Amino acid sequence: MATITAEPTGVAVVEEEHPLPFIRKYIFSTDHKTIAIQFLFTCLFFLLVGGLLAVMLRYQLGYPGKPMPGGDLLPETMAPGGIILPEFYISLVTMHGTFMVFFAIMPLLVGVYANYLIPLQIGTHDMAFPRLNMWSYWLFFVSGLVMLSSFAVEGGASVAGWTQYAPLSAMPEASGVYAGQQLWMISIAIFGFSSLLGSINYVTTVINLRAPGMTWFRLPLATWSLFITAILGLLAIPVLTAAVIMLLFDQTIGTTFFLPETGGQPLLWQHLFWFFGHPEVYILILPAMGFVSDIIANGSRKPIFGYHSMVFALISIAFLGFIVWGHHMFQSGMNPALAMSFMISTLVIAVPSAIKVFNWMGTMWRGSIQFTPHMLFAVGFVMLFAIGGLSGIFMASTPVDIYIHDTYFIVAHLHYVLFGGSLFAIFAAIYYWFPKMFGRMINDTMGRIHFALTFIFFNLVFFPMHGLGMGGMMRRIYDPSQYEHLAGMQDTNTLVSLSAFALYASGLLFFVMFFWSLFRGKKAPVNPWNATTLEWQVPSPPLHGNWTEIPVVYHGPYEYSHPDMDKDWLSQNERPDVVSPARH
Amino acid sequence: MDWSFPINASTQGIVIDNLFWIIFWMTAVAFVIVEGGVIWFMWRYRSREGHKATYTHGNTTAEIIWTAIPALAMIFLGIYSGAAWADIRGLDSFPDDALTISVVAKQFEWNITYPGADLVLGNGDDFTIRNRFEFPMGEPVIVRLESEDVIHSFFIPELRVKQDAVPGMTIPIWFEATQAGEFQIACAELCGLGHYRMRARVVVHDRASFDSWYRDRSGAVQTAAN
Amino acid sequence: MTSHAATMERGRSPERGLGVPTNKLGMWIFLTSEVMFFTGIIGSYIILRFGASDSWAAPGEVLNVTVTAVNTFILICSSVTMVKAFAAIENGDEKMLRIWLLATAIIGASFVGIQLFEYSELIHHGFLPSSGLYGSTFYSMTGFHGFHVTVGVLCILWVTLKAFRGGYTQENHQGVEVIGLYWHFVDLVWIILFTIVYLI
Amino acid sequence: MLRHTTQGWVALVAAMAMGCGGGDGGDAANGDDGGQAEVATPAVDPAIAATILGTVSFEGTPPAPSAIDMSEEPVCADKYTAGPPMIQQVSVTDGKLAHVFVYVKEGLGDLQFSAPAAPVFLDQNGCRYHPHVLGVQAGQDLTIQNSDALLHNINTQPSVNRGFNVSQPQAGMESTRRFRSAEVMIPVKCDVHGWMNAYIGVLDHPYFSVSAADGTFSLDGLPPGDYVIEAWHELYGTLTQSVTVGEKESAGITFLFTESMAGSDVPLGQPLVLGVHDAEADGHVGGTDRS
Repeated sequence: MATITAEPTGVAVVEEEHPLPFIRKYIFSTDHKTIAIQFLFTCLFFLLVGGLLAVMLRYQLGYPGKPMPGGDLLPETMAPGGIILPEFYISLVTMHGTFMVFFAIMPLLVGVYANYLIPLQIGTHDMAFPRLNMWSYWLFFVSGLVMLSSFAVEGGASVAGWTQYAPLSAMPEASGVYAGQQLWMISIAIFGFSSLLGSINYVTTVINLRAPGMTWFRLPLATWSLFITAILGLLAIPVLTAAVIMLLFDQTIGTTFFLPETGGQPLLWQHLFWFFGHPEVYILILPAMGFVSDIIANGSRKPIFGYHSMVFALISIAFLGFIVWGHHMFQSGMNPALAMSFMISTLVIAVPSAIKVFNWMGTMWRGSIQFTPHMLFAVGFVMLFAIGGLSGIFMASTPVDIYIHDTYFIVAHLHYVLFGGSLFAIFAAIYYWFPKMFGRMINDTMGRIHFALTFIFFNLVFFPMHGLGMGGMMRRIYDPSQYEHLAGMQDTNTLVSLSAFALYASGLLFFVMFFWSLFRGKKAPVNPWNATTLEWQVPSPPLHGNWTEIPVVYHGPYEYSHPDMDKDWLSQNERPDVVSPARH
Repeated sequence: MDWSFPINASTQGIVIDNLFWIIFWMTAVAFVIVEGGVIWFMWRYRSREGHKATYTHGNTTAEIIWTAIPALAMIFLGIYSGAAWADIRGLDSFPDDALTISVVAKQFEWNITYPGADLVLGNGDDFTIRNRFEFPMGEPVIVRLESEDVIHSFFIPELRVKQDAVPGMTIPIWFEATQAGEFQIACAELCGLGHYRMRARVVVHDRASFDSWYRDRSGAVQTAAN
Repeated sequence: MTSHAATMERGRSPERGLGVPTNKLGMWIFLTSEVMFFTGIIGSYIILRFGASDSWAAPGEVLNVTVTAVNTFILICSSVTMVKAFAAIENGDEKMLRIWLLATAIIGASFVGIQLFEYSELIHHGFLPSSGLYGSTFYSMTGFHGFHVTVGVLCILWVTLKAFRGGYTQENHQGVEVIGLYWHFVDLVWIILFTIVYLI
Repeated sequence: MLRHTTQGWVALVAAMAMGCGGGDGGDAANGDDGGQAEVATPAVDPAIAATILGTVSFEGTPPAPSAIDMSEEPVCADKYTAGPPMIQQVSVTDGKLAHVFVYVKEGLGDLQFSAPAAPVFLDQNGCRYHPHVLGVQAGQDLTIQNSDALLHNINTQPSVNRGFNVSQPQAGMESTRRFRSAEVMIPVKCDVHGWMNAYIGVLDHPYFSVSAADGTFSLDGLPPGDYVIEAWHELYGTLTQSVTVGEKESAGITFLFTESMAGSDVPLGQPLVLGVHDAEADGHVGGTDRS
């Protein structure tokens, strides 16, 4: 036993499957892996829907007032003769944001991967409360359907923007939308409850169910970030739920929380929304950072650079995330002195973000970088997130924000963070964990092509938007040609739109590849990426219950390229008497 | 393709544009370091046969350096921006004797109320013009912003002015135009289906032409009242 | 750390971490979230009230403080009975557990009943959720709380049912403890709400 | 070349888009709910039908019209070659008042009338509504047209029916809507052009008319009987008169509005219960139609 061996020790043995009826196994399953896969398919569907809405709204901006090909299939209240109406356009904008934030990105990060990874990475059988977990998914599913159904009701879907600024959202007579608006709120209230159930699970599981030896500072950063994210969700989302219910009351039973006639305060809505909304931004980016940390360490064959500072950066971003919400409201009429304090906390938050970027670069430095699709997407994440972070500094500076607030500069910024950031990380995660989830490999070449197309068209879509924003193009406008100062921008808008269509098409390519690999991909081995964390020690896909025997953890999560070893990875649960212990 | 600011025609625009370009150059340096670094590392440390990655868990000195530099940059930016913000929006930055005009936003128009011959709002000789905002250059103007229905945002790109108009609140802002010309007010906060077309004409006069315009208008109101 | 881990036995039950049982920990985490929910609502109340203090009637002018004070006392009593129930099962007294649980459920339900009676009186007198900010905040805050009490009563009934079936023993009575935590929390929230809505 | 391929993509993507979008929204749209049924037309025997003819007169000085500043909307301003368009709340020619909505308020008993198949048109031209006052039968199509190459929105604000607020960003666009219940009058406005307004009277019988420039109106095809006729004006409020018509008779009435009536109560959004067809009104208060 003195020799170094590649044999994983303490590995789960195949467990006897208890035969479960189909409906318990695949529909109302309590297995965290099945639930994660249910989330994955549902979210990918909503991702397609959200993207489609974006394609339509970009059509209007690229070819203002022209009939959209195929648009005449839409009902006359949306696009008579294929020409998108202004009210349908703002509905598209609203629902694109809503679907992407609440029903695609956030559940893709949390619903899918917190569910899938946490029990596997910490070495336990399942979540602490498997049944709550199942409810979490089904409530999410219902809330998504409710949101989708709002397109079909009289008056159409919500038009108040994904931020639902009151009083527009509370005054059907001003927006022209009645039931759609209420469905939005009902859906988000259900969503909030779903997310609460999930968060309770994730936090409890990480605190209480870690395998022996899985100390806090041996947790993989993916799990760390999902844990912090769950805490953020736990503290932020109830505030949204409360606010949304108040808004619903304003519409339905005549309360006046956000209606000014009787002393209600429209700005209160913004405070409540952004008190949720800014932590939400970090809910959308922290897990992405965690996945990318795992993947970059793996793809560079190096331990993550500055593991502890990565953890503390996560924690401080999360903490600061609760005191920066006012930076969304610099031009809202809030007291200017208050704006000043929000500016300072916002600038402070740039520091831990910078630490993370530099630590990823430090991880790549003198590594042995592999050009796998997941590594490419992870590196793409770092590059694009950096741009999004840097453009964020402009709007953090209150005077500059006077000009760029609510322009396309903001749109560019948020898409660099949420698409270039979160969605790239999600793609990276899908490529990285696909073999584990489905027991099949995705073709590397196809993945690289998908990456190249996505990366190029992403930048063609969103980089020019910085220019549009500098030119003063406002957000959510249906037809920029109505303004003299925007007259020269149609070319840019057309370029952006064409690239957006191509970006969507490359997304469709991904879907084809995804489903093809699901059925036709090569069989995946247990540990195709020679990774160190625990999920790679169980079969692909893992069996119900994950482990017959709970593993014991001896090492940190990123023991790559240890100089005393021939192979360049050391699993967290490899026995120290088998290999020399890591200096960690 | 036109990737630049519209012309600047206000005093605060000078500050804002300067600050924008300062941040631009700061971020440009960071951009080159990060993007250049990542691409260089991708090439330089690409996986090769027989080459093993360096085993290291980090370097405290390096981490302190790249914590301190952004921190210092942010402190600098915070101080600079804070001072500029206080000059533009601070409660004591408002001039005492400026022409005060009331702007009331509603779906989807801007109603501009001028203080009439006595130059004081609310004295009965005010006159209101729909979608037409005229004022003199070279002196500060205070706008008292209100909204009748939903939130709108008062945006004049060339003057680098933007402020939400919130129902139930009266929000004052001030600015000073540095050149005469015709611009547009745009609405920058989603306010409903006509949001994209909620625009108004802005005319910045020189003093003499403003006086004659204003005399015509306020005189007209007085005649009507008599 | 490493040596510690190495000495650990494999395959031990995974209940470790903070040393708090998982169900109880889950409830604590849920309650943190609930704290934020009520913080959102109470915070809004404070902001709205400061912004438009003339929308509020003087204490006792519209709301009947006496009845609600009695009701508050009733709710506090139910916390006491809940403590008694827990103490009973700690001592292995399953019979008293059932009695105290049932008492808690009944007292909790009567709290809700009195609140509904109060609502109907107020509505009868024309004080509605649409009666300005005062009505909006009053009904929302007490309503959200009433909803929590109702859910609590249902859960206690469930636990009581299980107690009658002998589901709890001196060794294993996490269910009682967990629902007790929730119940005390709801009670605590009410004391805050009673103070700021009725008394101030 | 690039353009070619990309447009191919556009078409492909959009086609997919529609495949989905159509499914989502299909139900929401489609102007008609087919069954807005042919209620059996009561036989008002044309052989015995009566007519009420009349004139609306005006005494006094109407408010002076003021010019509309359309300088920011050249598309509209250019349509007025003979001087700037005027806001004319009151249109008086030779002592006769136009834009008065005259209708049978009482006297039809429980007769029921089916909605005519032909639509009523409301045109937006030169940033004005044409006509300024119009009547439509409950359940009848109201077709709103945009003859201006710019954005108008049509924001109706009824109290009884469900309102709608739709936009027409281009010339040549049409929207068709219905009101389900009788309501006098429903104000219509365009939020983009604050001066634009119109009034729609919705009745569940066909006996209404709007006074022309010369003040005349006529209510044709009435069954013989006793009626209360009301005349509604947006500034001067309402006047009512009783009139009796026999078989094939033609009665003449005159309404006289005076300057002093300005500012009197102008009823808007009044539900009208004429006869007994409440079943529908009960069930569908507030529904236009599912369009």
